[in-house]
Amino acid sequence: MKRASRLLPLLLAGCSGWQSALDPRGPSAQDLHGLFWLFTITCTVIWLAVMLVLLAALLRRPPATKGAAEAAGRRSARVVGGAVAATVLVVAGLTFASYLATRAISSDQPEALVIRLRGYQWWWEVTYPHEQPDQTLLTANEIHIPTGRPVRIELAAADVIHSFWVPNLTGKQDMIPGRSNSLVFTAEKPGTYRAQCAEFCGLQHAHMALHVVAEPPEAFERWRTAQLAEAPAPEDAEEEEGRRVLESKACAACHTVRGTEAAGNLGPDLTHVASRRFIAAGMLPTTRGSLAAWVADPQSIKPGNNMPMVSLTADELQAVSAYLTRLR
Amino acid sequence: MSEALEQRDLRDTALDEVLLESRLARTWHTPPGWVGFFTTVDHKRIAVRYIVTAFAFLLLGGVLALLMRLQLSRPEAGLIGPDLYNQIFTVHGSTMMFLFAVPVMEAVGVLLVPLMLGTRNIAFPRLNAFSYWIYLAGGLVLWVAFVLDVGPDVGWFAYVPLSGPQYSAGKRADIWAQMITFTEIAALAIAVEIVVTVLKQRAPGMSLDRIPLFVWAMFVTSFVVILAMPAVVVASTALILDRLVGTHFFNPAEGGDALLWQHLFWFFGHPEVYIIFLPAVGMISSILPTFVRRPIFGYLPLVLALIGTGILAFGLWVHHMFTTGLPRVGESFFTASSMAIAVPSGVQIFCWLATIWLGRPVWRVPFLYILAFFFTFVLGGLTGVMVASVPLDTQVHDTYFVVAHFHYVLVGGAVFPLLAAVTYWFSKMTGRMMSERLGRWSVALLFIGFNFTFFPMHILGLQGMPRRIYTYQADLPWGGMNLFVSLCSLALAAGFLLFVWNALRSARAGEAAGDNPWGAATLEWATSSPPPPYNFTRIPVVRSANPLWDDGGALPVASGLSVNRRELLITTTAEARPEARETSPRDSAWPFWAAIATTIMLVCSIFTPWAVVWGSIPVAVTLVGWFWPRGTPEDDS
Amino acid sequence: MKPWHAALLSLLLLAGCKRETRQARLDPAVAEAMDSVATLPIGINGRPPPVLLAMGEPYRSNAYQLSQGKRLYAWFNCQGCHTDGGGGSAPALMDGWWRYGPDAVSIFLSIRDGRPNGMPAFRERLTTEQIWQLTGYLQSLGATSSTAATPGRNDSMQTRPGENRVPSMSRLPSPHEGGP
Amino acid sequence: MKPRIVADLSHLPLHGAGSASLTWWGTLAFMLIEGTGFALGVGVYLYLASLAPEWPLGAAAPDPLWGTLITAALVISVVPNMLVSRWAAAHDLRKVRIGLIVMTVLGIVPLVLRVYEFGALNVSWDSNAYGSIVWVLLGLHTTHLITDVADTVVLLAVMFTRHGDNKRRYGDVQDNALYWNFVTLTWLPVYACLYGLARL
Repeated sequence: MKRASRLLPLLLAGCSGWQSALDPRGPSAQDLHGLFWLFTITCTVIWLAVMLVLLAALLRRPPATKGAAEAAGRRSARVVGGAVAATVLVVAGLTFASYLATRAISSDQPEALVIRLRGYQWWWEVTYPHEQPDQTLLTANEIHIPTGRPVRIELAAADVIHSFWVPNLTGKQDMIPGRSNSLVFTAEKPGTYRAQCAEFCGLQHAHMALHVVAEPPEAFERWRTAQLAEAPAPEDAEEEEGRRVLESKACAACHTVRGTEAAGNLGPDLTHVASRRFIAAGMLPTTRGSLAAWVADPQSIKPGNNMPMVSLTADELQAVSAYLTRLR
Repeated sequence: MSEALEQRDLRDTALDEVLLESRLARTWHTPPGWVGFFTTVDHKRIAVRYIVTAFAFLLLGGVLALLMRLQLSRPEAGLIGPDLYNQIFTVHGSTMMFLFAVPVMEAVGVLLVPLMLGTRNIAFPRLNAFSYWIYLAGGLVLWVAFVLDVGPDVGWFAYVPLSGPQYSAGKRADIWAQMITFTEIAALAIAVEIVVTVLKQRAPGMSLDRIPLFVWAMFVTSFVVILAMPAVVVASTALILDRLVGTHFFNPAEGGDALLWQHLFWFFGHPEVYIIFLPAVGMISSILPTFVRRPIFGYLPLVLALIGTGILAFGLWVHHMFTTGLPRVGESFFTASSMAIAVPSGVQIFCWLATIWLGRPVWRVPFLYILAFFFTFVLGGLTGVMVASVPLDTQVHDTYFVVAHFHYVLVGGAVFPLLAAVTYWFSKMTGRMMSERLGRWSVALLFIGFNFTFFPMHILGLQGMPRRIYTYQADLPWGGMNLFVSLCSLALAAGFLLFVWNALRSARAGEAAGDNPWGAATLEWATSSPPPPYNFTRIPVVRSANPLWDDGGALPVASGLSVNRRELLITTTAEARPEARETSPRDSAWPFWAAIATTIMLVCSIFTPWAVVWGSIPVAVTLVGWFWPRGTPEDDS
Repeated sequence: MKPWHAALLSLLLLAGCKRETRQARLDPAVAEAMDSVATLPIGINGRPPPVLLAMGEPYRSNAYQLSQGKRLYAWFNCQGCHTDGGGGSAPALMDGWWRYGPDAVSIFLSIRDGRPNGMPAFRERLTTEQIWQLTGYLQSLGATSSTAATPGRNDSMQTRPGENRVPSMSRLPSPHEGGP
Repeated sequence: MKPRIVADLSHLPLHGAGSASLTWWGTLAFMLIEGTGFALGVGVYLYLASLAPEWPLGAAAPDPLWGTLITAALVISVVPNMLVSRWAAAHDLRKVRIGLIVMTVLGIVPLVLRVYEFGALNVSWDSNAYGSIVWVLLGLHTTHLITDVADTVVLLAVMFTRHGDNKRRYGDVQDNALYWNFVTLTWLPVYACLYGLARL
C-alpha cells in the first residue's frame, strides 16, 4: 500500500497542482488522500479480477459432456456465492475505512481560529471575527491562515448555494442560504492553495475562486495587523486624483476603502486590494495593468458579473489604477 | 362457412390458418396514412415511434455535448459565453435524462413486454398513445424554448435558490419544471401499463418463475417509476408555484428551506438512475443466453437482485447531498446504504460471468456490446463505490470525477446494453438484420471513443476541475487533458453516427431476418418478423422459462379467442391460469386530442395560474370523448 | 412549411429572444447615448434617447434587465424610504400615481437628478444603464398587469405579494384572501 | 414454428370482474401514484414543521369547523358508496342509477364546504411556507374531489344511455367507488396534519 501510493502517482504524471486532491498539504487532505488510494487500489484489483475471469470465460472450452457441464454449474454456484460474500466483506471494510476517516477529519478543535466566509455571486467575503469590533477584519477573496493551527471556516451564503473547496487542504462543504455549515482543517506547510466554488451558482460559477495563503504564525499575525490598518495614503498627485475619482464615481457606491469616503458594502472591500494575489475572485493576478483592465471593462472579462462598466476618461482610469495599486 | 364468418362471435377454432390470419388482420388493422398515424394504439408502432424520437433527442443532446467539448478544449475559449453554456449543459442533461434515457428504456419495454409475454397488445393501449404525444410535446417545449433563447440555464437538477423567483429571471426555469411534468406523465402512464400487462396478460402457463428477465426488470422499474416520479412532480410544482404565485416552499426567510428541494429532487433523482439501469440489465439478461447458447445462470438470484436494487434505490438519495452539512451521525449509515447497492449489482455481474463461463460465446455484434458493457460498467460501478463514501465524496463531489463516474454508469451501463438491444431486436421489428460489418466498426469506435473521452475526466476531477464551468483559466493544469478529451469525443460521436447510419440503411436494405435469426429462446421470436398487428395468431402456452428451446419443434398454443373483436387473454397474477377473455380498445384519435389539450393547459400554466382552471375544461372534454362507450363489439360483455 | 407557419415561428422567436436575452455588456458608445434624454423645461416628461427605442426598450420588457433593476432597488436601499413600493417617508411606487409623470423619462430623471424634498440624485452612484434598469423595474411595479418578464417574489421576509401579481396595491395580504 | 393447439379458451367469460379486470388494477396503480403524492405532501408538511420554531408559522391554526364537516361528509358518503358498489356488482341498473345520483350530491357537498374551508385557513399561500403547504395540500385533495365528482357525473350520464346495462359499466362504477374510498382515505392524514398537528 505504502509503496503503491508512491508508485502510482507516477502513472498519473502531472496530477499534482495547486488545486488538486492528489497533492495533500494538510492532515485532512492526507487522510482523504490515503482513503482515496485505499479505494482506488481495492477497486482496481476487483476490476482486474472481473476482467480476468471474463477473459478466461471467453477463452475457455465449454464442458463436453452433460455430466461435466452439471459439475461445472455446481462449481460456478459455489464460486458465485463466494464472490457475493466477498463483495459484502469488501463493502463493509470500505464503509469502516470511511467511518474512520470521517472521525479523524471531523474531530472537534476548540482552539481553532475562526474565519467567516460568505459566498456572493461571484466572490467571497472573508471575516476574521474578534471580541473587539475594531479588531474584526473584513476582507475578500483571499484567506490567510497560520500553519500548524486548526482553522474553522464558518460558511454562509448571501444569495444562492455556493461550495467552498480547497482540495489541497480538505474536502468541500456547501454554503446554503438559511443554513450554517463549518469546516475545520489545518495547513501544515506554508503555501498558496487555490479554492474554487464547487456548486453551480450562475453565470460566473467558473470564475469564483479564492486563495488560501498558509504562512507561519508570526507572518500571519503581521498580515493581520497590516490588514487592520486603514488604507495607505496616496503618495503622488496621480494617486491623489485616483482616490478622488474612486470616492466621487460609482465605485464608492459598492466598495469600501477604509480611511476614505468610499464605504459601499455591495462589493469586495478594497482597503488592501493590492496586497491580495488576485483580483476578480481569483481571476487575474494583481498588477496595475490588470486592475486598469478590470475597471475599464469588467463585463468583457467576466460577463454577467455584478460590477458595471463605469464610464471613466483615460486619465481617470490611469489615476484609479495607480491608486488601487497603492492599496497594499 | 360464410354464415360462420358473419356471426358476431366468430372463434379462431372455426377457421383455418390463412383465413384466421386475414380475419385477425382485419380486426387489428390500423388504417394507413395520417389517420392511422394519429389514431393507432398498436404498442409496436408507438414503441418504435418512441424509440426513434428518443434517438433523435440523443443526437441533439450529443450535438450539445460536442459544443461543450469545443468550448472546453482550451482555457478561456471565447466560443460560447456563460449564458449560452449554462443553457447548453442544462438542456444536454435534461435531454439525456428525461427525453432520451428514461423514455427509450420505457419504449423498449412497451415494445417487448407484450411480445415476450405472448399477448396481443399492451394494457391500456390508448394511454400508451397518449403517453407518446405528451412525451413528444414535452421534448418540443424544451427544445423550442432553447432555440428561442429561453432554454433553462439552472442545471438539470435546478437547485433553488438559483432556480427560484429571485435568481432566475424570466420563464427559463419554468420551462424546465414543466418539461419535467410532461415527461413524468408520460413515464407514469407507461409504468401503469407495464405493471398491469405483466400482472394480468401473461401467456397461460407463464408463472412468476418463467417470466423473461427483461420483463422482470421492466416490472421492477415500473414500480420504481411509480414511487419515485411523484417526488419530482411535487418538487417542480412547488418550484413553479414559488415562481408564479409567490409561495414560500424554498424561501428560508419565510420558513421554507433550500434543502427541501434537494431532498425531494434526489428522492426521485437517485431512483432515476435505476429506472435507466434496471431495464438495461434486463436486456443483458435476456440477450446474453442467446449468445452463449445456454439458459441464464442464476435466474432466481437475478430476480432477487433486481428487486433488491429497486428497494435499495430509495435508501440512498442523500448520497447526492453529502456536502450539504447533514448531521454527522447519519453519514456512516448513508455510506453503508450507498455501498450496499454494490451487492445486488455484484450478484448480477457474477451470474452473467458464470453464464458466459458455462456457455459457448457467439461473437456477434450484440455480444460485443455486452463485453463493452462489462468493461465500462464494472469500472463505473467501482467509482460509484468511491463516491458512496462520505469522506471521499467531499473531494470528488461536483467535479469531473463525478462526470466521468456517471457517464461510465449511464453510457457503459445503459447505452451499451441499449445498443445491443437495438441491434438484437432490430431484426424482429424490421424483418431485416443490421449490418454486422458496420456494427463491429461502431462497437469499436464507441468503445474506444468512450473510454478515451471519459477516463481522463476522473483525473481532471481529482486535479480540482469542478463541473458546470464554462471555462477555466490558463494557469490551471487542465488544458492538455481537456483538449485530448475533446478530440476523443469526436470518435465517440462518429460511433453514434455510424450506428444510426447502419440502422437507417439496414431498415431499407438489410439482409432478411426470418422469425428467429439469432436462435433465441423467448416468445417474441415465435412470431413473424416484423410481427403482425395482433402479435400472435394464437396465444402461446408456456411450459418453461425458455419456451423456444425447450418445446422442440412445435409451439404449444391455445385456441378459442374471438376474431371479430380485438380480444386477448387475462390470466391469474401468480400462476398465469386463464381467467377471462378481455377486449383491447380500438384505434382512437382522442388520446392525441387529450394530449394537445393537456399541453395547452401545462404550457399556459407557467404564465398564469388560471390556465389550470380554464385549461382543464378541454382536457375533461377530450377525456370524456376517449372513454365514452361506442357500442363496438369490444364493448360487449 | 406554409408561410404563416414561418411567420408565427419568427414572431415567437422574436418574442422569446427579446424577452429573455441576457445582455451583460453594452457598447460604451451606446451606454453614453442612453444619457441623452431631451426633457421639457419643467424637468418632467420628454423624449427618451433614440438608442433606447432602437434597442426595443429592453429595460421595460426584458426579464433579465427587470431582475437587474429589482436587484438595484434592494442594493441601493430604495426601500429605505419607499419601503417595498407601498410608500413610507417617500411616495408609494406601486399605486400607479407618479408625482412627476408615469413615463420612463420622468422616472429616469427623478433617479438620475433627484427631486426636491429628499429624493437624492444617483447620477454618481449608478451608471446610466443601471438607472434605466431601475426605471424599467419601477414601471413594472406600478403597472396594472404583469407580463411574462415581470420578476417574482424575493427570497426574503415578505411584506407584499410578488411583483408578478400586480396590481399589488389591491393585493396587500389579508388573512381571508382567496384565489387560484 | 409450427403451432400445436394444447388448450381451449372458449369457455372463458367475455369480461373479467374485480381482480380479473384490467381497469381494476389500473385504478390501483393510479391510487399508488397519487397516494405517493399525498404521502410526499404530508412529508413536506412535517419536514417544514420540524424546521420551524413555531407551528403554525405566524398564523392562528385553521378554524376546524369546515374541515371537520368535510371529514364527516366524506366518512358518511362511504356508506352509500359501498352500497353503489354492491349494487353494481349485482348488476342492478335502477339502484345503481339512484346510487350515482346520491353520490354526485355527496360529492358536491364537500366541494361546497371546501370553499369555506379555504376561507377558514387563517393564512394565505404567499404568507409563509406554512401557508404554502397548507394551501397545496388542500388544493391537491380538492383536485381529487373534483376529478372523482366529474367521473361520477359522466358515469351517471352513461348509465342513462343504452350503454348503461353492461358488465363493463358496472365494473367502471365499482372502480369509481373504489377511487372515492381512496379520496376519502387520503383526506384523513391531511385532516390530521392541518387541524390536529397545527394545534399540538
